[in-house]
Amino acid sequence: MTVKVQREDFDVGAELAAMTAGRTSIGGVTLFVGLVRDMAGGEAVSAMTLEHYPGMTEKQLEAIEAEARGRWPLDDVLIIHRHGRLEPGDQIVLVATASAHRQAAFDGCHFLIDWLKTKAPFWKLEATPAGERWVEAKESDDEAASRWARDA
Amino acid sequence: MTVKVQREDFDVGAELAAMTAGRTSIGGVTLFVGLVRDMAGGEAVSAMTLEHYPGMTEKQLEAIEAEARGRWPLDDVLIIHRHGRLEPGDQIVLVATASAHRQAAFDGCHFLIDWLKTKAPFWKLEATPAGERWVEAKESDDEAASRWARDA
Amino acid sequence: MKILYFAWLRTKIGIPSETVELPSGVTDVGGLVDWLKTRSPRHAEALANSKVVKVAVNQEHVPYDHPVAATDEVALFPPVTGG
Amino acid sequence: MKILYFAWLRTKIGIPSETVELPSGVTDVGGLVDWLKTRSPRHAEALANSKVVKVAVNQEHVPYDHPVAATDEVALFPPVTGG
Repeated sequence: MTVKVQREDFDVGAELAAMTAGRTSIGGVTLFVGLVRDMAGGEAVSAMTLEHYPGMTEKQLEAIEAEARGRWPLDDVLIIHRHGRLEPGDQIVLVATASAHRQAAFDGCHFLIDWLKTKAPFWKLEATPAGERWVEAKESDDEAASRWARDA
Repeated sequence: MTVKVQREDFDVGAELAAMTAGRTSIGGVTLFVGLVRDMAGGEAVSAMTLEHYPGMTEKQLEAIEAEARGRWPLDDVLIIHRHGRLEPGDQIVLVATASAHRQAAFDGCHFLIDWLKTKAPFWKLEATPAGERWVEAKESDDEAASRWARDA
Repeated sequence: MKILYFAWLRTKIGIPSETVELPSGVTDVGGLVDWLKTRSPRHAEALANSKVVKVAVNQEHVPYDHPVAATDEVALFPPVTGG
Repeated sequence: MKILYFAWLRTKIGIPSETVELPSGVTDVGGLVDWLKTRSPRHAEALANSKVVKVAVNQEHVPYDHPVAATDEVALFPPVTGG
């Protein structure tokens, strides 16, 4: 149950090993690693700067992590989200969910990354050949997150 | 596009780095790491031996990997499956799918691990306090795999 | 009252934060945003379209009719774009 | 013809593989399995329940009416349990 918002890169293998060491009730871990792409909206991107709201970001990530644990039987959850200036190929985000059962690990991880990609308080500034531009919120991302809405 | 069936353990961080190095069109990688649990069917398990059919196993894994690439826009797929004697906490299987889009990476990875856990030609011998026993195929696993059946 | 600006609100207004004296009569977020617009032409331009100005009070997202008090930390930012 | 046994078929029969001379009259998988049962009591017991004896010919899963030929590699195994 760990949330980190940091400038530094992360080591997926080391994080996975730390999560599973000595915990033999875990049957599987689903991980998602988000990377900076060299293209966005059909345009070349040479760098991306992620701005966040220190304090609020961590609070929101901790709240959504708790929600995931409430919805699926997860032995552990790890979220690492970077901020600052990143270049194509750089790691942005890691979500890892451990469970006795793979379906729970998949659903929990998928839910978290859909939320992170749409609702997490980050703002992206992309550097393109035409200059720097702030990225606007996307409809398609909202749709991805909305599929996790609970039935009333 | 790699399939490995091997006795040796694998290094998830190194495999991920090799998959993504210099490939800046990849927006995300979904990974699933399967681990040996200390319990199965309510009984303690001290070790598990995975037997396979060398040649046929690789052929089938390559076929399902090709099917996943046909169904989702995946930039790369990696499957590593171990055989031989494994103990609780040991890594059994790694599936990693890279894509420009996270939904494709998730669906491809989920499809592959459901197939691997149910249809891959492996047989499990579990060591329990009551002795060694060959694991029988489970209904629930068949259901997990059947949800990927294509509509006619 | 501490006001924080993020993303293009920060770059348009030109400062990441400012401390203001809450004028009497300003009791909710909507009133606060309207009053902030009067502080400079840059404020006015940045805050012109309230559809794209989201507000958090004490690090919680709130609607424009949410009350504000002098001790609140108020953040203004565009819709989040996620990670 | 090369016959391979896996998992509990292997341990029940006691050998991982054997090379047999395909008798005339055996033309399909069902006939082959029936004939293999006659090779020893262990074969008979291991192969008694055809529901749990799956067959691959030349590394492809096949039904019991699939033809077999002298040069085939035939594998017999329980339902797979996955990884």
